[in-house]
Formats: sequence, structure tokens, C-alpha cells
Amino acid sequence: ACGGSGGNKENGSSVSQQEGKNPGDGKQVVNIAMTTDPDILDPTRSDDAQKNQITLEVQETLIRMKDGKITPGGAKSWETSDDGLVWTFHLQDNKYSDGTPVKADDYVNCMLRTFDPEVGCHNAGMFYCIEGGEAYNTGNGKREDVGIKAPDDQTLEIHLNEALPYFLLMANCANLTPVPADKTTGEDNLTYGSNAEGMMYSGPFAIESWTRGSQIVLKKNENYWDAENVKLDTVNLILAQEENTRQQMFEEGNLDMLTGINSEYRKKMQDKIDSKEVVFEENANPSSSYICFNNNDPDGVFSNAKIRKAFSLAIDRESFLKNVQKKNKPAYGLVPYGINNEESMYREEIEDPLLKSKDEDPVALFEEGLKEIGKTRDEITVTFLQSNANNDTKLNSEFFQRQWQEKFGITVKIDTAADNSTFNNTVSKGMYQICNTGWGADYNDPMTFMQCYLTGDGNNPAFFSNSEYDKLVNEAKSEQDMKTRQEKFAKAENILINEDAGIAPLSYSFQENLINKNLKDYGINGSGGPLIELKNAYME
Amino acid sequence: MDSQKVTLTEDMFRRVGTNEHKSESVVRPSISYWQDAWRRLKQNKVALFSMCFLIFMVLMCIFAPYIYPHAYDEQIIENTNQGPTAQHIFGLDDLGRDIFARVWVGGRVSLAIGLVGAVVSLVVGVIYGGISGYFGGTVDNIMMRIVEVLVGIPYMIVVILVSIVLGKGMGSLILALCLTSWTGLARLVRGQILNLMESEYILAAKALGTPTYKIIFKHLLPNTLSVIIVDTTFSIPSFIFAESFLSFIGMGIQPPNTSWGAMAALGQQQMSYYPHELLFPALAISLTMLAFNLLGDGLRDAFDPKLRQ
Amino acid sequence: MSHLLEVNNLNVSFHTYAGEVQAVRGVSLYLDEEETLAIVGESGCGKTVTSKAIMGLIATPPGEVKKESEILYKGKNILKYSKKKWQDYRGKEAGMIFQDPMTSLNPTMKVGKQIQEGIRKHQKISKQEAKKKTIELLKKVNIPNPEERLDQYPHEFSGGMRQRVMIAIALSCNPNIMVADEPTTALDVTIQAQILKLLKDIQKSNHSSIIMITHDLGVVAGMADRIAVMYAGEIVEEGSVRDIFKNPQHPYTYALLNAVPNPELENKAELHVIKGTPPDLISPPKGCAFAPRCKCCMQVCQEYEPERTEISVGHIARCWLQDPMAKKIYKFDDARSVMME
Amino acid sequence: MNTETREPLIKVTHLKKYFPLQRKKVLKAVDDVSFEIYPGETMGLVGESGCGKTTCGRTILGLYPATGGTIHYKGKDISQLKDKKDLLKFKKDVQMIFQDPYSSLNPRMTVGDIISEGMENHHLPGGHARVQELLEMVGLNKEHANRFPHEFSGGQRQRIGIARALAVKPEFIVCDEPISALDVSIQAQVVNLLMRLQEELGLTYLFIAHDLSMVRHISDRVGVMYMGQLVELAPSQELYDKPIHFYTQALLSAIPIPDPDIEKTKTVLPLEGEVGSPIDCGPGCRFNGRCKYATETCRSVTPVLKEVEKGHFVACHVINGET
Amino acid sequence: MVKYILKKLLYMIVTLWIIMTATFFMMNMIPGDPMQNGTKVLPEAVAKNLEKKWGLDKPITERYARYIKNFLKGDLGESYTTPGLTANEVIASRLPASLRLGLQAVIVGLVLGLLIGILAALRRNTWVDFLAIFLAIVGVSVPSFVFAALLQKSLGGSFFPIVGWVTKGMGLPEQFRVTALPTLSAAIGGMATYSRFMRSSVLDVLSNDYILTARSKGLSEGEILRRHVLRNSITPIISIVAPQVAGIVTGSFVIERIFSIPGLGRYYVDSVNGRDYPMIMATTIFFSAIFIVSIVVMDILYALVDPRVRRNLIK
Ligand SMILES: Nc1ncnc2c1ncn2[C@@H]1O[C@H](COP(=O)(O)OP(=O)(O)OP(=O)(O)O)[C@@H](O)[C@H]1O
Ligand SMILES: Nc1ncnc2c1ncn2[C@@H]1O[C@H](COP(=O)(O)OP(=O)(O)OP(=O)(O)O)[C@@H](O)[C@H]1O
Ligand SMILES: [Mg+2]
Ligand SMILES: [Mg+2]
Repeated sequence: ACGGSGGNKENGSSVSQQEGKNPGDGKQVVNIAMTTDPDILDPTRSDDAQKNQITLEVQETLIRMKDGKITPGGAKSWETSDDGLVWTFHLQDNKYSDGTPVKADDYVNCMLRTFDPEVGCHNAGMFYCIEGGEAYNTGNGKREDVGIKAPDDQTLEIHLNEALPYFLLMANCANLTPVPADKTTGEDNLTYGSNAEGMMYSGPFAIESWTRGSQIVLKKNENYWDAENVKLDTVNLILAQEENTRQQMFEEGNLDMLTGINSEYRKKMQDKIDSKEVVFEENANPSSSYICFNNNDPDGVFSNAKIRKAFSLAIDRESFLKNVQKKNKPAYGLVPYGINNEESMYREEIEDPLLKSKDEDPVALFEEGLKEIGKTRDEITVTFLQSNANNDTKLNSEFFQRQWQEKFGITVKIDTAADNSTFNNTVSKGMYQICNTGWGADYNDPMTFMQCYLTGDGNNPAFFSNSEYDKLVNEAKSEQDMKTRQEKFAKAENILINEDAGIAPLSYSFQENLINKNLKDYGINGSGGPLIELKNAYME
Repeated sequence: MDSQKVTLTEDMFRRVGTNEHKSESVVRPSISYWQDAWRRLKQNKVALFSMCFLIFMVLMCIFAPYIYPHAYDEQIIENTNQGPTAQHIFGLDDLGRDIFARVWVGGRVSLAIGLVGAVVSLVVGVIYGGISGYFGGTVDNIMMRIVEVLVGIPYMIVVILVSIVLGKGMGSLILALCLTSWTGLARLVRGQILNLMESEYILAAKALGTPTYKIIFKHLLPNTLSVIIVDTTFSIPSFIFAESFLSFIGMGIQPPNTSWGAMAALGQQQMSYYPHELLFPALAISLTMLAFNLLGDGLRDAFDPKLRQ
Repeated sequence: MSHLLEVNNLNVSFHTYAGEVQAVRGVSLYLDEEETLAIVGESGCGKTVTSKAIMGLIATPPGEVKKESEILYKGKNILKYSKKKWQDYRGKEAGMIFQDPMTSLNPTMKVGKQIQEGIRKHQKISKQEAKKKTIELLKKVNIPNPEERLDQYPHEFSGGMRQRVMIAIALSCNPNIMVADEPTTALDVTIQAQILKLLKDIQKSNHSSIIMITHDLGVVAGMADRIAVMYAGEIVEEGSVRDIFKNPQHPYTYALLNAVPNPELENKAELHVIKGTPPDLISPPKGCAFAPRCKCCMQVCQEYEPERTEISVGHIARCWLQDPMAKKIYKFDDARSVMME
Repeated sequence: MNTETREPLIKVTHLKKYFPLQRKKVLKAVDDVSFEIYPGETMGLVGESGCGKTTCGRTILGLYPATGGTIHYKGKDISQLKDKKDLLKFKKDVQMIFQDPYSSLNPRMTVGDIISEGMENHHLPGGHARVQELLEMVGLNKEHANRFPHEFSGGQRQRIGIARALAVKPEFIVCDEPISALDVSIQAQVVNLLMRLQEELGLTYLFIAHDLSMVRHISDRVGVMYMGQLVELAPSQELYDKPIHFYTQALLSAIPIPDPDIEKTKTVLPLEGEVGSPIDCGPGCRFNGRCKYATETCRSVTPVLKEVEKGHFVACHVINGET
Repeated sequence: MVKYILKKLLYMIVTLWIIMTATFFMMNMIPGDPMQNGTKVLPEAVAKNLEKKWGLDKPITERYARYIKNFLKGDLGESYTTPGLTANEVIASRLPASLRLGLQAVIVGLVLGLLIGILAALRRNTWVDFLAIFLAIVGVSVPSFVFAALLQKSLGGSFFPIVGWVTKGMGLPEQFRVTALPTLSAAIGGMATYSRFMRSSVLDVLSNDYILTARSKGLSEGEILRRHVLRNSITPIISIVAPQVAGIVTGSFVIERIFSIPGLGRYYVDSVNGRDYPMIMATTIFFSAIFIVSIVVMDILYALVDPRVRRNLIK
């Protein structure tokens, strides 16, 4: 951060100080905030955005996204068999930060650990498309039978169950990075990634120090295959969990980037943005937030599609986003912006399904629904289950509560789950009526959203079940024709959101970011890859 | 003096003798304990003002929502976070609800909870501490260990358990609030009572055959009143905040109903952009607290007969 | 003629919730070198307040030493002293022994340290020397094993020993005046006798003066050169020991002397008491303060304050009975026998 | 006074009260004391401060459990009073006036409440009227019932204590230095009151003090205590005229006399030498360290009370300087 | 003294054991399980496997017995949410920061609170006194995280860092700068309470006779305050500090979060949230131990300050 940049004060935050003290011209330092405190940096277990951010700066995935395009990463080239079931990757001459060469076996090891029941990786389900993965993961198969092999040190072969057209897009997941097998033997299988010293770094940077609960310092990895294009010497990842704190740090020059700001802050900073003192950038962050109806509602209210749809239509999304959330965009569909179907962006091609019914009268629908379930308005009391994540969640539910109460003249109660665990437990057991959840992309394909609502899927909190939908989505999995595939998705989405109204979409998330004007050539990724790509970044 | 002399007559040197009745009657008018406490409280302008202020707050909480034109749950969604205007004198919150209306609705909950919480933990803490201090020895030892155990078990777990067993509602909210809140007072009272047990008037009461409960309630507790008052008035804000925490985790009042603590917690997030959303609930809490404390000080003085002249 | 200490027209009030308590009302007295002045009187008559005023220890608020008051020490009005001068005066020129040895020592400070404090404040000497001096002092007040006792806390001392420590503190800087406020009330007779002897010895060796406050007339008889009898914030009679004991002139003084059980009295016979209670000093009565309880009370007593009358040299009483007019109507002996009834 | 023929109201035999201290030490506050008190009489108890007078009185009332020995009240051993009713009755019959008028009254209770407390406990009738009657009996005003203890002078407080004790109509009262804290004129008031009440109500007193002249005046018999033991017991006039124990003599000589002529000439018998400690003391006369007549026997054998003359008991090996 | 401490230690062990047992059974009674933590649902087989690994498939009594056995060996188990770290390691690495923050806050709160209390008492019924009452009330009625945010806003910057904590090799002045704001934020509540209690305590002491004795020796007001008033007026405060010490250590998770302090506070909340049983137990044990120990320490301190108590204590 201190590379002679004008905005920075000499005494940065204490945490960046050790490195940033000498603002010699050659020093290339960037300070980024961590919003949560990562518990483990084992790439196999990198299951949230924060961990991904760190892991993917220090580990090399098979491919890297640059400006939305796939570029070589750990693999310099790749090909797929004609039936689309076998992928072969040819690896770069990459070395770990300690100089040991990266071998194909290391990639194999990482993926095998993903399925290793002992490790208990949350992402494993994503890779069930790999032959034998599910069986091994669930204890019904053997490790040796998993379809990922290294014929030689530089070649990696992956065998799929189905010919997934989007598989390559999953190749920038942290689960497809090298982890040497000798580092994960015995006890280490579970503890790998719990401290900076025991890990191997194959990415553009390496972790120099990790102070839990405070900060992580990354140093350029001189042995990285593309080291000459890595310009930053140091990246400081500073833990700052409060938004206010991050804002202040950004203003003080202790942070070079502020992601996901709200509209108030943007207004406050508008002058600086206009005068180009800071750079403003917006990107789609492929995740969407929606209201889940319990399709198996024990009270028999939300098992009725008309009532669900009435509830969905009753929400004034424009007002909600503009006045309450003050960021993101209203959603009338499931798949958010930033998700591509091959080359084209899905959401730009396919109109939001719910927009078609936007003009329908929710009250009339509600009344029809009531008739169907044989209840009167007065008999209905609806309970909205709310997680206690933060005050914003509360605000949202109070908004919905008001909307429904006003429109339908019914009582809407808000029930707050004591904690996260209780919320998850209540939802997964189907002991709720309505709740607010969301989903973020694991990879850049509509499938990452669509597959959740397959009948009986573990991540289907709405207990949505529609055989037509199941059929369409399953077909789309291996559909090689992108056009047909898109249509199938569109039909399925229409069923989920509009016809059956299994869930009520609320918003697509868009991120507004402020960036130090001296920071150049960074990338902000939507799905997959590090949120902020610093491989080629530099300070001017 | 000289001038006096002139007026002296022989008559005046006649013996009148003692006038015992007169010498005894330099008494002040005697009034009862409560009358006197009340009189002394009235003399304390600050305490009196505080009391009026509190009454005002209570009355406002009761009646303001009926008189004020804006409902507390009405969302003027286009004008969220609007600052104070002539129409909405305290401004609007982040869902466009009138903060003035919400302050009074929230006050109902917060004042009630603050008072109920304070009273419950006062009663429990005082009785518990009183018994522990009076019997001392093994009883005290065991009772104090129980306090430690209660404080030791993670609060969240206890609260979740309470909500499971009793369901969510006012009852379980108050139970959760008071579950450990009395322990501090109990320890305080116990310490005081251990000291007081040395007093001779306790021995005198025992010599008179006064039963234990009477010794505790008539002799020991009144003499710990000043610590009790200070501690209790000081504990009210912690109940107000504890309520907002418990509501946050779903045990307390349910939206759109609100409380000062919940409003302050919400406002705190908006502190840098819309300070009025924190200011008004915080002001309500602080002023009420100030009033409670000043009144508490006044009460302590009023109930302390030593200060009576 | 100049006295070591002269108190003129001392007025002290306390401002309380109920009003102004006029605790001391126009007290004048003096003290000469090497003299012992005893102040006697009923509880609450202002003895302690007077002595505190002499030490400059009246807390303001609630207390107030009225402007017209004057306390001359070696000719200088100490009431006009600065803070600094007061600090030099206290301890060095005048030391005080307080009424209650149980509460007058700091419970959390070692006894030795409490004695040394004053020494080190007024005499610029080293810690070692101060300690030596402390041991000497403790020996002087007859505390056995002073070297060990030095490091003990007050609660480890008995009442008598604490009172001796108090005396040691007062003595620590060889003050010219020792104000002893009921130094023996809390003690039993044997210890009382020892302490009184000790005080007398010290007075002799240090050539100091003592103001002795007590309501025990026996003690007064043994100790005092002169006596001032106080009632309700005023001095009602003043004179030498013999004057007061052998020739008392104020009815209150008779009554006081009379209340002590004397060996001639029959077993279980009724003791002579002064009936009634002293006046409330918030509104002191118009005339003589003792009038309501005085068996010889005359009409004039209820209306007008009596004046100081000098009966013989140094023997002064404030009573209308001393008025020539009263003498005409009453015989002096009459008054006495009336009081003794 | 022919007390012997009567049944004693209180009979104390070999009473012991030890207080355990740290490190297994014991403080023998009362060590083997025996005496009797007859109905209607006043027994005085004198001795220097800390000699165990208060402890003795409180143990007799059962306020402290005795370490050894027995106390019989009207022929019944009070330690055997197990029945709640009997205990309550005993507490009604015997009362105490406390030494310290300041700390023995609850500062937060009105005088009326203080006095009526015992009446309520024993369900005695009378209520408010009785409180007023009691107040007047002890020479206070009716209106005083609504006041608080701190509004009274020491003497008045002591009288409140007396009224509190009288309220339950006791037969026996332990007066624990009821006058030590008071000034002369009030001392006289309190003593007069006690004597008057005795006459009117036929009370029995154990009168504790260290001021011999007052004790002599009020008591029929006087006991002298020294470090937990009774060293001399005699009718009061007798004790005053012919003290035998050297400690008694010293005590009497120390009484200040309100006459400058006598005071200036009188000699106080010096009590010098080692003051013993009541903590873990061995056998032998407790006074031996300060006694000028002490012999070897005094150091090794604890003397017991012997009747020297009729009704005059002394615990001393060396009487009047002769063995 | 040794005997006293040993006895207290025994009590402490018993109390801790009861707390452990109660917590163990209660935490297992509340719904939710450690498997349902992330945003994604674990496949059932994997969950089963984890359950087996953590021993959650066994009956509760057996688990309890095993826990106690391991505990006696000094093994607190492995944290579920931070795989690879044992609870022992988490505590070892996080407790120092929490303790330091807690202790610094108590000390700062005490010093400031006592100072304010003394000033208020000495200047009774003047504006100083009123200001002190006002400060105290603001101190208790404004939550500490608001203070933290305000402090951060107003003072945070180049001199007092906005986030961060002491790291190895930091000089003392720097440690001071890094810890100043969090310490102050955590101290304010205590400060308010102490100042109120100190005020009345000083007033009590000032009305004692030995203050007059001290004055009569010719000591200046400053000397009297230092030598006689302070020590005696602090004693009653000591007994209210004990629960506060523990309170500040456990209650500072908000402050730890705002200032990114690597403390244990986060685990106190998150471990329950994520049903991380070993961490729940570990934090509970440590915080209870801190609480109980601080009570004992305060008792001993009390005895040190007041020689009269020393006697009773031993008895
Ligand atoms: N701080 C005070 N506030 C109000 N009144 C006071 C104060 N100090 C003393 N007085 C009043 O002043 C009067 C004289 O008190 P003082 O202590 O001098 O009496 P005393 O003669 O020493 O009595 P005693 O023999 O009981 O010590 C009393 O009526 C008392 O109530
Ligand atoms: N509760 C107790 N615990 C320990 N020691 C005690 C206790 N009560 C009294 N003592 C000790 O017992 C001894 C006798 O005390 P007691 O109060 O009976 O003496 P006293 O003769 O009444 O003295 P005084 O004239 O001072 O009232 C003293 O040494 C005292 O310290
Ligand atoms: Mg006095
Ligand atoms: Mg006694």
C-alpha cells in the first residue's frame, strides 16, 4: 500500500506496519480486509468466500479466470475425451514456494481428500460428478476407485459420471489445487492447513505469517511458474469484521479496497469518486437471496402453490431493494447475474420468470389459495422464521411482515431462531413456514443454483419437489447443446419461481467496491476464483 | 445588657422552680417513618424532579401512542432514515417508521422489563444473599458455590434451554433475564449481612426470641438498603440491554413491537449516517437511568433515618 | 498579661437539614503554661466542639466557626491561619487525644506508622530515627515490647493500649498544648488511673499545658488546676478546682456534683439527678439555658440571659442568683439546698 | 439478708466459655465461675475490661453456648431446654440490657418498633398503649415512639434498651454496663430507674460494671472478676469496706473521688507487672504476675473461692499478705 | 494461609466439576448439532462419519465419562469448527489476549473509577460531583460497543490503530498504543460502577474519627488522602471487582470483534452457535475458573488490605 502512494499515511495500522514501514519505491504492498476469521486454510476445506479468497491467492488452481475468460493456471492446457467424460490436464512446471516441484499427484491427493469421509469436506457434493466420488465420500466405495488419476507427474486425468459441459468452470475451485500427499498423512490429514508453517504454497503468493484472529501476511512466491508477472511483494489480509471499521480503515489508507459497500457509504464517498480520488467499481456477485416457503408446511398453508405465489408477488421488491437493503438488484428469478451459460450471461438472455406474473393480483390469488385449502383469512397465522445473523436480517423480515399483513390482512409472526445452529436445524427438519435464505455460486454455471431444488436434495430447504423440474434439470446436466440447455433451465426456473412458486426470489447481489486509485490490474471475480484477484496487480 | 437591667424588677426574681414538662417538650412534631421519608424526599428537589420525570415517561409510554398521529409500525418506506422534521419530530428509522412513536411503544417494554427485572432480581438477590449471610458457615458456602455454578454455565445455553422448555414469551424472557442477574446483588447483600451480624442489635433481637425471618427482614435488610438501592438502580440499564439481546435471539418481544434496547442496537449500525436513530433511544435510556439513579439517591437518603434531623 | 491560649467569644454552628445547631455559643476561656484546664459538662454541651475548634478541626460544611470568634495562641489568632500554618500548628504546637480509642486509629495502618507520621511531618528526621523515637514514645506510655508492638495493627491492641497509642501520637512532637477529649471514658478504672498518671508525668517533664475534657468529676478533681463548667454551648461557671468543688455558685454545678453517688449515701437510696433534658441547640431558649431544669429558676431566668459575674479572683459564674437583687430575695444557701432536695 | 435459705433464681456452676482462635488456640473468656443469684436481689459483677463480664452474662442468658458447666434457671438446666415453647418462655423471662447503647439499637427501626418487637415475639397484649406506658416508665416521652435511636442521647438510648428488656415482663435482667457510656447526671437517672423498677416489679439483676462506686450503690452482693475467674464475692458494703483480694483493693483504690483534696492525697495501689493473657493460660492464680504477695503456690495452683467470713468469698492463696 | 488457599482450591475443583457436568448435559439437550454449521448440508454418510469421529454416536453418559477421563489427562478435545486445532491450543493462543484486555480494562476502569469517585466525594455536591454522577450514568447506560465505535471514530487513526493487537516483539509504547482504545472501551462500564461505589465509600471513611486524628497530627489533605482514606475506602470496592473481572473477560467479545483482537471472546459466542462441544466446554471451564479464581484472589487481596479481615479469613 505504501509504494509511494499519496493517500497513505506513514504510520499505517499496526498490523500492516511491520511490512509497510519503509515506503521504498520498489515495495509493492496491498492491504485487504478479511471480514471473517478463517479457521483453517486447508484448500480442501475452503468452503466460504473468505477462505477461498486467501487460498486461491496462495494455491494454484488448474485454471484462472481473467476478465471473465478462462486462462491457464496450474494447467497449461487441457482436453476432453469425445464423450466428454474424461478430462486431461497438462500441468505447468510449477514449484511450491519452498522449491519442491508441483506434481499431478498432489492435485489427485487434494481431490481425494475432498471425498475422504474422515475429512468431512462440505464441498464434496459439488464433485459427485467425478466417478466414484460419491461412493467414496459416503463410505460405499474405495479411495482407489475415484476417477482422478495422475498418469505422470505432469498429467492429470479426471473421469466424470456424466459429460458435464461446465466441468472446466469447476477447475478453479480450491479443491483442485495441489496438496502433497506426504503432508497429509496420518494426523496431518485432519490438521493440514491449521498453521502457516505446515502448508505448501503453489500460487502467486505464500503465507508468511498467520496471526489467528488478527491478520495474515502474504509474500510473493518467487518459485511460482508465472512469478515474473506477479508484481506485489506483500499482501496484508487484515481482519476487520465491522463494516464501520473497514470504512474508517479505508479512509485512513489502511485498506486498499473496500468491497460490498452500501449506498449510504457510496453517497458519502461520491465526491471522492467523482474527483477520481478513489475508484468505484460494481460487479455482479453471483448469489441470490430468496424467501423459502416450506412446501411441506405442517400447517398446510404453504403447501398450496397459489398461496406461495401470492406471498411471492405481494413483496414490493423494488421498494425493498431501494429503501431497505440499499444495495443489490431486485430478483424475479433464481439464477443471478454473473452466471454464464458458456459464453452468454444466462440472466441477460432469459427474462426473470416472475416478471411474467408481476401484474397478477396477489390478494385474489391468496383468496383462491385459501379456498383450495379450505381456510378463512382469520384462521391463518403465518410464522416467519428469521435467523439472528444481524440487524439487517431483522429489518428485512419486518419489512416482509408488514407487506404481507397489510396486503392479506393476516397475522404474520416473526420467530427468531436463537442461533445459527437452531436456524439450520429448524429449516432442515422442515419445522418452519417461511424463511429467508440464499445461495451463492460454487462455479460459473446455472447448474450450481438449479440443482439445489431437485427433489430430495440436501440443499433444498423448501422441500420443493416437481417431477417436471427434476427431469429438466437432470437433462440439462449433460446436455451439450448450450441453446437447448438454456431453454431447459429457463423452463425449470419458470416452474420453480413462477408456476409452482416454490421459493420467492428477492435479490441478486451486486457488489459496489471502492478501490485505491493506485491499485492497478486487480481483478474482481464473481464466481469461482479469489474474490479479488491480485496475481497481476500492482501499486502505481 | 445594660438596657435589660433597667427592666428588671424584684418580681422577676421570684422562684418558679423546674418546669419539667416544658423542658421535655422541646420535641419536634413526630410523624411516622413513611411520612417522614416522604417529607424528606419532597425536600430533595433533584429526586422530586426525577420522580416527576419518570412519571412523565410512564404516562407518555401509556398514552402517547394513542394520541400521536403516526402508528409505530407504519412504514413510510420512501422516506427511510429521514432526520427529524416537523411531521416526525424524532425522524424515521430504517424502515421509515416514526421514531417518536416507537420510542414510546419501546418504552413500554423497556420500562416494564427494567422494572420487573430489577424487582425480581432484587427480591431473589436480597432473599438469597440474606439467607446466605445470616446462616453463614456451610449454608453460606453451599449457596455461594451455587451462585458460582450459575454464573459459570454459558448463558446462551441456559437461555436456549429456557426457551425450549417454556417456549418463547414474556414469562421465559423474564426468567432468562433474571436467571443470573440477581447473583451480584446476592453477593453484595451477603457481604453486608456478614458484617451486620456482628452488631449487638442482632444479638438483642435473638435475646428477645425474634424468629429468624424477622431478624433478616426487619433488622438486616433495612440496614443494607443503601447498597441495594444503588445496585438496583444501576442494574436497570443492563436489563434494558439484556432484553434487547434476548429479543435479538428470539426470546423477547416480537417485531414489529420494539424496545429501547432494540432501537439502540439498530441505531448503532446507522450511527455514522443517521445519528438520530441512535440518539433518541439512547437519550431515552440515559435520561431514564439518570432519573432512576437520582431518585435512588434521594430514596436512600430519605430512608436513612440518620440523615433525619 | 498574656496567656498561652486564649479563646474569645467562640461561636460554632452546624448547618443541618433541620436548621442551624448552635453548638458553642460565646465561649471564652484561657490556658496558661503548665496548667491543666478541665472542661466538664453533660453530654452534648459542646465540649468536643470547643476542643476541635482549638485544633482547627471543625469540618466546614456542615460546621462554621463564626467570624466574631477569636482563638489566640501566643497572641496570634489561629483562626486566620493559612492551611500551611495550620498544619504546622497541629501536632507540633497542639496535639489532641480523641474521645474514642476504638475508632480514632486507622484500622489498616500499623500502629508504629501512625505514630511516626506526625514525627516525620514536623521533624525532618530519617526513618530510622523516627522509628527510634516511636519506640521511646511507646515506652513512655508504658506499652510493653514496643519493638514488636510497632508492627501490629490497632485491632490487636486492647482499649487501654489504644488510648495510650493515641497519647503517644499526641505527644509525638512535644506539643505545648495537649487537648485530651475524654481520654479515659472508654477505659476501666485501673487503666484510667494509669493513664491519668501518665498524663501528669508527661506534663511535668514536657512543661506542657493540658485541656482536659471529661464528665467524670472524680477525674477532674485529681487532674485539674482550673475548671470550666459548660452547659448547652456556654460556659456557666469557671474557677479553680477548689472554687468549683468547694464553693460552686451555679445550680448546674451543684447538681452535677450532687449526682455522683457518695459513700455516705445509703445503699440503694435514690441518687440525685437533674431532671429533664438539655435544650435543643437548634433553638436555644431565650433566657438561661439551664432554666427549664433548674429548681431555683426565677422568672428572670426564663427571659434574660445571665451575665458573667466574678465571685472571687478567677471564679466566674453566669447565673441570675449572683445578681445582687437575687441575693436579697434568696439566700445563697437556700439555692444550694433547693438543688439538693 | 438471709439469702441462703431461699431457692436461687440463677445458679451458675463451673461455667466455662472458651472462644476458639486461630491455630487451635483458645481464649478462656470465662473459666470455671460459680455463683448464685436470688430472686429480687441485685448481684454486681465488676472487673477490668476484657475480663469476661459480658461473656459471662451472655452465656447465662444462653446467647452463647457454654463450653462447660451448667446454668440453672429456677432449678432447670437451661441447656436442656429443647422444647421450642420452653425456650421462648425462657427468653421471655430473662433479658439483657446491652453494654453499648449505640450499636444495640437498630438504626432503622423506630423506638416503638424496637420496644414492641419482643412483645410481638411472645404475643404479649398491650400494643401501642403498652409501648407508651413503657416509655413513660423509663422516663421518656410518649411521642418518642416514632423517633429513631440516633435522635437520642446516650442516656436516652440506654433507657430505650431498658424499655425493650422490660417489655417482655422478664424476671431476671442482665444489665451489661448500662451506665459506663453515660455522663454522671444520666448515670444517676438510669440507676434510679433500675432501682425503682426493681422495687415495683420485683426484678432480679445481674449488674455488670467496672465502676465500683456505682455498683456498690445498687448491688446487694458484688462479685469481682479477673481474667475469666471470680476472685472475690461479698455483700457490697462488706466488699467496699473490707476488700480482701489484692486486685479488689487495687480496683477500689483507683476509683477517682470527686473531691480535689482527697484526690490529690490519695494513693492508687499500683498494678504493675505482667498482665497475663486469657489465651491458653495454664493453672495458677491469673493475677499472680501483678500481685505483690504472689508465692510459688499462686503460680502453680488455681485458687478456688473460699468463704472467709459469712457471705464473703475470696479466691486467693494469700489472704491479707498471710498464707 | 496455605490451608485457606488449599481449601478454596478444593471448593473450586468441586464447583468447576459441577459447572462442567451441568454444561455438558445442558449443551447436549439443546437442538442443533455441529454438523449443521456451514451453508451447505453435509451428505448424511459424511455426517455419520463425523459423528463417529467425534464420538457423538455414543450414549451421552459414555461421552461424559470419556470427556472427564480426557479432561483429567489435560485433553480438552479437538475443536469442531477449527479442525486441526485442539481446544487446548485454541485456549493457549487466545486466552492471553482476552486476559490482557480484561485485566487492563479492570485496572484502567479501577484507576479512573476510583479517581472520579474520590474527586466526587471530595467535592461533594459541587459540579464535579454532578459531572461524576453523569459520567457514571452514561457509562452504564451506553453499551460498550457504542463507546468502542465512537472511540474508534474519534481517536482511531495513525496514532491509535483502528484494529489490531499486540504482536511479538512490540515495544511497550507501541503495545500501549495498540491496546489503548479497546481497553478504554471495555473499561467504561466498570469505571462507572466503581466511581459510584468509591464515592460513597470515601464519604464513609471521611466521616471516621481516625481522619480527625490524622488531621490533628498536622498532615496535609493530600497526605491524609493517600495514607488514610485510600486504603480504607478501597476495601468495599474489592468485593465488587471479582465478578467484574470475569465479566469483562467473557463479555469483551464485541470489543474483540470491533478491534480484531485475537481473543477467546469469539469462541464464547461462536462455540455455542456452532455447537462446537469441545470449545463450549473449554471456554466454560476457563471462564468459570477465571471467575472463581478472581473471587478467591479478591478475598485474599481484601485480607491484605484490611488486617482485620485477615484474621477472620483464616478462621
Ligand atoms: N457535625 C455535626 N453536625 C451537627 N451537629 C453537631 C455536629 N457535631 C456536633 N454537633 C452538635 O453539637 C453539640 C455539641 O456536641 P459535642 O460533641 O461538642 O458535645 P460534647 O460535649 O463533646 O458531648 P459528649 O460528652 O457526648 O462527647 C451537640 O448538640 C451535637 O449534636
Ligand atoms: N465472640 C468472641 N470471639 C472471640 N473472643 C471474644 C468474643 N467475645 C469476647 N471475646 C474475648 O473474651 C474476653 C472477654 O470479653 P468480654 O466482652 O466478656 O469482656 P468484658 O469484661 O465484658 O469487657 P468490657 O468491660 O470491655 O466490656 C475478651 O478478651 C474478648 O476479647
Ligand atoms: Mg465529646
Ligand atoms: Mg463487656
